[in-house]
Amino acid sequence: MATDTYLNAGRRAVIEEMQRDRAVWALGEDLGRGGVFGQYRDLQGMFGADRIADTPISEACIMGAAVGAAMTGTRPIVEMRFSDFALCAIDELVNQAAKARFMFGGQMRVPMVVREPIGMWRSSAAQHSQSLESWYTHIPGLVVVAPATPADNLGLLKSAIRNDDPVVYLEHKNLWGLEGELPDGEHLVPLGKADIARHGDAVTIVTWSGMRHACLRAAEALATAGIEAEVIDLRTLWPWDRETVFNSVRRTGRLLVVQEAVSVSGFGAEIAASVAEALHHELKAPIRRLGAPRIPVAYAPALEDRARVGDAAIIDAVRGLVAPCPAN
Amino acid sequence: MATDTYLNAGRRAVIEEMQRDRAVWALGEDLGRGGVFGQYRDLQGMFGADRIADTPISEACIMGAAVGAAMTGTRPIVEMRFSDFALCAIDELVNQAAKARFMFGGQMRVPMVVREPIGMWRSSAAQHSQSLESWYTHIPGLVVVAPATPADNLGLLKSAIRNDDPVVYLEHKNLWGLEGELPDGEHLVPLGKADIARHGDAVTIVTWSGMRHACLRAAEALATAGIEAEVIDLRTLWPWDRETVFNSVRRTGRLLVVQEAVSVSGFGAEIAASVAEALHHELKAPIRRLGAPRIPVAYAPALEDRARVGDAAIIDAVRGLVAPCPAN
Amino acid sequence: MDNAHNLDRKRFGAVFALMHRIRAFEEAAIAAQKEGLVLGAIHPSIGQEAVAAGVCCNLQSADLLLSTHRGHGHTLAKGADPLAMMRELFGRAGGTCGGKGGSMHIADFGVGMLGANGVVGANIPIATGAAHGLKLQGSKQIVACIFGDGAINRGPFLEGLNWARVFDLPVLFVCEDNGFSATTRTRDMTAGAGAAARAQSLGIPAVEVDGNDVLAVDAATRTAIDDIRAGKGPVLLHCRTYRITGHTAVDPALYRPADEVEAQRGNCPIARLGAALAMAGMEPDALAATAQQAVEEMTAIAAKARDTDWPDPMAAFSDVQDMGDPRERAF
Amino acid sequence: MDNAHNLDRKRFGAVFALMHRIRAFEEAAIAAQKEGLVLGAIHPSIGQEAVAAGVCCNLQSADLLLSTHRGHGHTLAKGADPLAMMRELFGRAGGTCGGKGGSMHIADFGVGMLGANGVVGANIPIATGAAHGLKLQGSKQIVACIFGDGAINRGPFLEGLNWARVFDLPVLFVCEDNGFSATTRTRDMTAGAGAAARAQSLGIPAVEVDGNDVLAVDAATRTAIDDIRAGKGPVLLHCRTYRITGHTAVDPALYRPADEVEAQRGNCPIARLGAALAMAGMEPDALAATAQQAVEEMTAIAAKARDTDWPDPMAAFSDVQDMGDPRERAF
Ligand SMILES: Cc1ncc(C[n+]2csc(CCOP(=O)(O)OP(=O)(O)O)c2C)c(N)n1
Ligand SMILES: Cc1ncc(C[n+]2csc(CCOP(=O)(O)OP(=O)(O)O)c2C)c(N)n1
Ligand SMILES: [Mg+2]
Ligand SMILES: [Mg+2]
Repeated sequence: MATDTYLNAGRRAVIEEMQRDRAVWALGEDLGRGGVFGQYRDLQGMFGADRIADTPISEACIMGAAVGAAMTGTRPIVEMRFSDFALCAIDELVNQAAKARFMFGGQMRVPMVVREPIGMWRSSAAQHSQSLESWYTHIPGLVVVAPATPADNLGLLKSAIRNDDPVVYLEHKNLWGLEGELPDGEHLVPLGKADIARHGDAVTIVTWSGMRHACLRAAEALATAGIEAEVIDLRTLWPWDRETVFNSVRRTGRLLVVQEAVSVSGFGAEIAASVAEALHHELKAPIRRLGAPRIPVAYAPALEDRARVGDAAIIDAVRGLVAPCPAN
Repeated sequence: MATDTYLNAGRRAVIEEMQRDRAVWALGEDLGRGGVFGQYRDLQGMFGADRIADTPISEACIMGAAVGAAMTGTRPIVEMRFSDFALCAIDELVNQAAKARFMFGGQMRVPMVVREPIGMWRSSAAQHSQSLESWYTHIPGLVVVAPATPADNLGLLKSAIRNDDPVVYLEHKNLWGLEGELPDGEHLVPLGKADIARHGDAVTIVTWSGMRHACLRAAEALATAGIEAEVIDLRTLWPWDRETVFNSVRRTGRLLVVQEAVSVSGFGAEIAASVAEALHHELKAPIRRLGAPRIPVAYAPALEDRARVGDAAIIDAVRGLVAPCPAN
Repeated sequence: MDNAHNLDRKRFGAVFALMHRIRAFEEAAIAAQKEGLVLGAIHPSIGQEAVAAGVCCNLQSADLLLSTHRGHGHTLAKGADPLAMMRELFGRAGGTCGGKGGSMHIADFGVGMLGANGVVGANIPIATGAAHGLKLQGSKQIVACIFGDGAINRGPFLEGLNWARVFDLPVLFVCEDNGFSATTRTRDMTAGAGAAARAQSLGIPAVEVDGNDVLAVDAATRTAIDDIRAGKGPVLLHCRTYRITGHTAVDPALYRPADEVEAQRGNCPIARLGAALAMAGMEPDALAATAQQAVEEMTAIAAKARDTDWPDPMAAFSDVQDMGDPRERAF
Repeated sequence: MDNAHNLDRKRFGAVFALMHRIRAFEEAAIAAQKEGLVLGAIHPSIGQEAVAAGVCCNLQSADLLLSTHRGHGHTLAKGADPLAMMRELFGRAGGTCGGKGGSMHIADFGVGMLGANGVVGANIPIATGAAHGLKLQGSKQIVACIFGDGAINRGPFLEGLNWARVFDLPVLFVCEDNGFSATTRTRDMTAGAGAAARAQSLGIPAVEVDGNDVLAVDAATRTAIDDIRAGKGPVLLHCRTYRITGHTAVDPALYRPADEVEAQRGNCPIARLGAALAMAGMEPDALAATAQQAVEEMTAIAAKARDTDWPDPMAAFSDVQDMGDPRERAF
C-alpha cells in the first residue's frame, strides 16, 4: 500500500494499461507537457509521442479520430481537458462512438475511454464547472464512470480502458489532490459495482464523484447525533448498481440522493424515480434529492456557493428524512 | 376556425411573428426551398432572402451566428433540421446561448428559438430519430417546448419567438401531417402551462409531444373498461407546470409518465422524482414511467418498434396502477 | 479521353461493369421504394458512378473506405455484397447491418467499408483516425474518405484535414462534388475557390478532375494513392460531377432547370466510358450485354431481398454495449 | 518603423499610454493573484499589447469586439473601465459582470465589448453572427473578432470565415499569434501556411503583420477597416507576437528555452513604440511619466477593487432566464 493522489492514481492506471497493451494510447491537447492538470506528466518520455499524442485544439477531431482509431484496432484514451469542451465533440461521441456498434449491426466495437474532468473547482465559472453526467447516462451505447477516491480512480480507469465499448470517464477536478491508499500490484475495480462507503441503517444516501466526501462528512456529523447513514458511492453511473441501492433502501426505508450537478433532470432523478417505482411500499419517508439549482455556475465564491450542496444541506435533508412522519 | 396541419401551424406562426416584428428572421439549410419538411415553404418569396436565410451546412456557425445576431438586436429562428444535427452545435447552444446572459451579469439577453424536429419517424434509424429533451431541461438558461397539436404549434411557437431567452423548440417529425383546428386571429399559448387533454380521476398520465396521442388513444380504450384517465400534455418542459400535475396527482393518487425518449435519465425521471418527493403520502400506488429502452433506434420496423411505447403498454401500465394494491 | 485507343480494356471493362452495377442497384432500389420495400430515405448517386468506381478500383481490399449518406456506389465499389445491401435497405435479416442501419448506415467491415454516415462531414475525422490507427500499428493500408461538396463547409473538414497533414496520415480525401447540398446550390454557400484550395491552404496536395470521366478519376486516384502509399501523407481529390436524381429518391428536384438536368444527362459517365471502350475496340454487343447483366443481377437481388425474413425483433437489444447491456433488464 | 519621424505623436502618444495601461493592469492583476485576490485563472497578454492597441484604436465606440480568454488588453483597448474589470477579477460587486463571469467572461456591452470566451474559437461564429445582425439592420457598425493561433485549428474558424464571406459581412478577423496554444507550440499542430492562407482559401483577403510593431498593426488595421466599412466584406489580419508570461499567470512556461523568452523580451512592443516616439521627438520624461501614470492608475484601481463589497449571494439566481427563472422556487 502506498499513499498517493487521485491524480497520480489515474496516471498510474494509464501507465499500467499502456504497458500491458500496446494498443492503448492517449491523445489530447498538451499531453506532451503532462496535460492541463499533470495527469500525463512524463508519459510522453516513457511511451513516445506516438502513444502520448499531442493534438491540435480540435475537439471534434480528437473524438472523431478516436472513433476511427478504435475501429482499426487501437484503444484510444481521449483527453477532453474539461468536460465542458466535450460539448465541441458531442456529435462524435453521441452520434458516432455510442451508436456505431449498433448501427453497423455489431460488426465491430468502439473501445475508447473519454476522460472528461467535471465539477466545480473554485471560481472556474460557467464554462469550466459543469457536471453533465446525466446526459451520458441517457445515451445508449455509453458506459459512464465517476470515481471519487484515488483507489477507485486507479481501478476504474484500468477497467474502463479494458472495456470494449466507449466509456465516458468523469474525474472530478476538485479531487486531483486528494490523497488515499493505493493497493500495490494490479488493482481493478469492476465497472457497475457501487461502493458502500459507510454502513448505516437510518437512511440511505446515494451519491457519486465529489459529493461522496461531503456525504461522508455529513454522515459523521449525524452519527454524533445517533443517526447512522449508509453512504453508497455509485462509482459507475451506467450501469448503476441497482441491487446495492435497492438492498440498502429496503433496509433503511429512506433515500437521499446527493449530486453536484443541476438537480433538474440530473442523474439523481433517475435514481429517485427508479426507487420510487420499485420500492414505494417500502419507503418510510418521501425520497429526497439534493443537487444544484438550475443556474449556471458563477465566478464569485459567494455566488458559486449557491450552486453547491453543502454539508449542512445534507445533514438537514437527512434529519428531515428520519423525523417522524407528519400526519397525512 | 380553420383546419390545418401541425406543419402549417408552425409556418403560420413564423409568418405572423415575422410580420409583427421586423427583428425576427430565420436561418438554416435549404430554407429558400421550404426547409427539409416544407416548414418554410414560400417564405423566402414573402420575406426575402435576408430574413429567410439559406445557410451553409455549418451547424456550429448557424447556432453561434444566431447567438451573435441575437446580441445585436435581432431575433433569430434557428432551424436545425433534425434534432440529431443540433449535436454539431451543442457548445454554441449550451456554453454560449444558454449562459451568456448570466455570465455577462445580465447585460443583455439572447432571444432566439432553436427549432429541432425530434422523434421517431418510420425507419429513420439511429441518427435521425432521437428525442433529447431531457438534456435541455438540465441546462440553466434554456426554455424547452414540445408542442403536440397544430393549435399548440401555432400558439407556442409564437410565444417562443416573443420570449427573450433561448428556447429549444422541439417539433415532432411524426406530427407534421396531423390536422387540427387552428383558431382565427391571434392565438398565443403561454409557455409553462400544461394542457389537460382529457379529464379523469382514476390516474394521471403526464406526457408531451408525440406521446400525447398514444396516451389519448389508450385513455379512450381504458374508458370503455370504466377507467377514466386524466391526460396532461406538458407542452412546455421547462418550466413545467408543476401545479397542474400536482393538483391532478393529488386527486387521482396515481401517476404514469409516458415519454418517447429513452427512459433512463429521460425527462420522465424528473417528473417522477418530483412527484415522489412532493406527494409521496398522497400516492395510492407506485409511480410508473414508460419510455424507450436504452437502445439506439433501429431501421427495421420490427426492431424500431422495440424502442416505441405502444398504446398497449400504456393501457397495461394504467391497469397495473389502478389494480388493488398488493399486500406489502 | 485522349488515350481511349490504348485503354486497358480488361481493367476498364470491369470498371464499366461496376458502374452499370451501381446504376442498376440504385435503379432497382428506387423501383423497390415505389413499392414500399425500401423503408427509409435513400440518396441515389445516379450520374456520379465514375467517382465511386474510379476511386475504389484503386483501393486494395485491405484498404479502408468511409462514405456518406449517398454511399451505395462507394460501398459496392469497395466490394460489398449487393444482396446484403439490398436486404439492408429493405430492413431484412442478412442485411449488411442486420437491418439495424438502413441505407445511411451501411458498413461492411469485411471488405474494409467502415461506414456510411448520416451526419454530413462526420466521416472525415473518423477516416482520419482510422488512418491514424493504421499508422500507429505500422500498417501499409490506406484510407479513402469520400464526402460531398456540402461537407467542406463543416468544421470537421478543417479539423480532419489539418490533423491528417500534421500526422502525415495515409488518407485520400475525395470531395464528390455534385453541385448540390440537398436543395441548395453549394456554390452559393461556399466561399473561395473550393475544396482543393482549402486543402492546399492546409498543405495538402489537391487535384481537380472531371468526375464524370472515370479515366481521369482513375488516373488521378492512382497518382494520389502512389504518393500516399509512399508515405507522403494525405491528398485531396476534387471530382466535379452531377446528381441526376433528386437529393433523395422522392425529391423531384424542381429547384434546378430542366435543361440543366437534360444537358447533364448527356454527360453520363457510364456512356462516356462506353464510348471510350467502343473506340478502343470493344463490341457494341459486349457493352450492351454488360448493362443487361447488371440489370438482371440487381433485379434478381431485389426479388431475393423481398423474399427474405424480417430480423428477429429481439435483435433490437443486442449490439448496444457489453456493460449495461439493455438485455440485462426486461422491457 | 521607417516613418517614425513623421509619426502622429498625439495619436501614438495615446496608443503608448494605452499599451502601458494594459501592461500595468495585468501586472497589477498578477500581483493581486499572488495575494489571493484574483479568484480564478487569468491569462495575461504581456508582450502582446500592440495587437490590442493597434487593432482597437481603429474601432469606433459603436463598433463591436469579441475576444478570448486572453482578453484584458482587448477589453481595455475597447474602452472598458479598468476598475470594473479588476472588480470582476476579484469577484466583487460592481465588476463588469457583477462577479458572475470572471476574467474569461468579461463583457462590457456598454462599450461594444461583446465578451471574452472560455471556449477557444467559439467567439468566431458569434462575431460573425453579430455582424450578420448588424448588416440585417442596415447598421454601419463593424465587428472585430480577436482569437489565438490555436483557434484556427477548430472547426468554427472554418465555418465562421466561410459564412462571413458568403454573406459579405463587416468583420475584421484578427489572429493574435503568440506561437503557443497553452503549452504546445502551435506550429507543430498546424498544417499549411497558417491563418492567412486559410482565410485566402476562403476568399477572404488576409494581411500578415509584425504584431509587436503597433505602427504596422495600426496601419494594416486601418486599411482593412476602410475596406470593411466600404462594404467589401471580411478581412483577416494575422499578427505575429509572443507571449512573455506563461499560459496562465501561474504557468512557469518551462516548455520553452529561457533564451527564446529573453530574446523576445528585447522585442517589447511598448519599448519599440517608445523608441519610435522618442525618435519623433517625444521627451524621455514624458515617456517615463506615461509609464508611471499607468502603474499608479492600476495600483490605485487594485487597491480600490480590494476594498469593494462582495456581490449579494442571491444574485446567483438572477439573470438566468425570464420563464422558468430559478427564483420561482426556493433553494
Ligand atoms: C451535420 C448535418 N447537417 C445536415 C444534414 C442534412 N443533410 C443530409 S445530406 C445533406 C446535403 C449534403 O450535401 P453534400 O455534402 O454535397 O452531399 P450530397 O448529398 O450532395 O452527396 C444535408 C444538408 C446532415 N445529414 N448532417
Ligand atoms: C474548445 C477548447 N479547447 C480547449 C480549451 C483549453 N484552452 C484554453 S486556452 C488554450 C490555448 C489557446 O491557444 P490560442 O488560441 O493560441 O490562444 P492563446 O492562449 O495563445 O492566446 C486552450 C487549449 C478551451 N478553452 N476551449
Ligand atoms: Mg453535394
Ligand atoms: Mg496562441
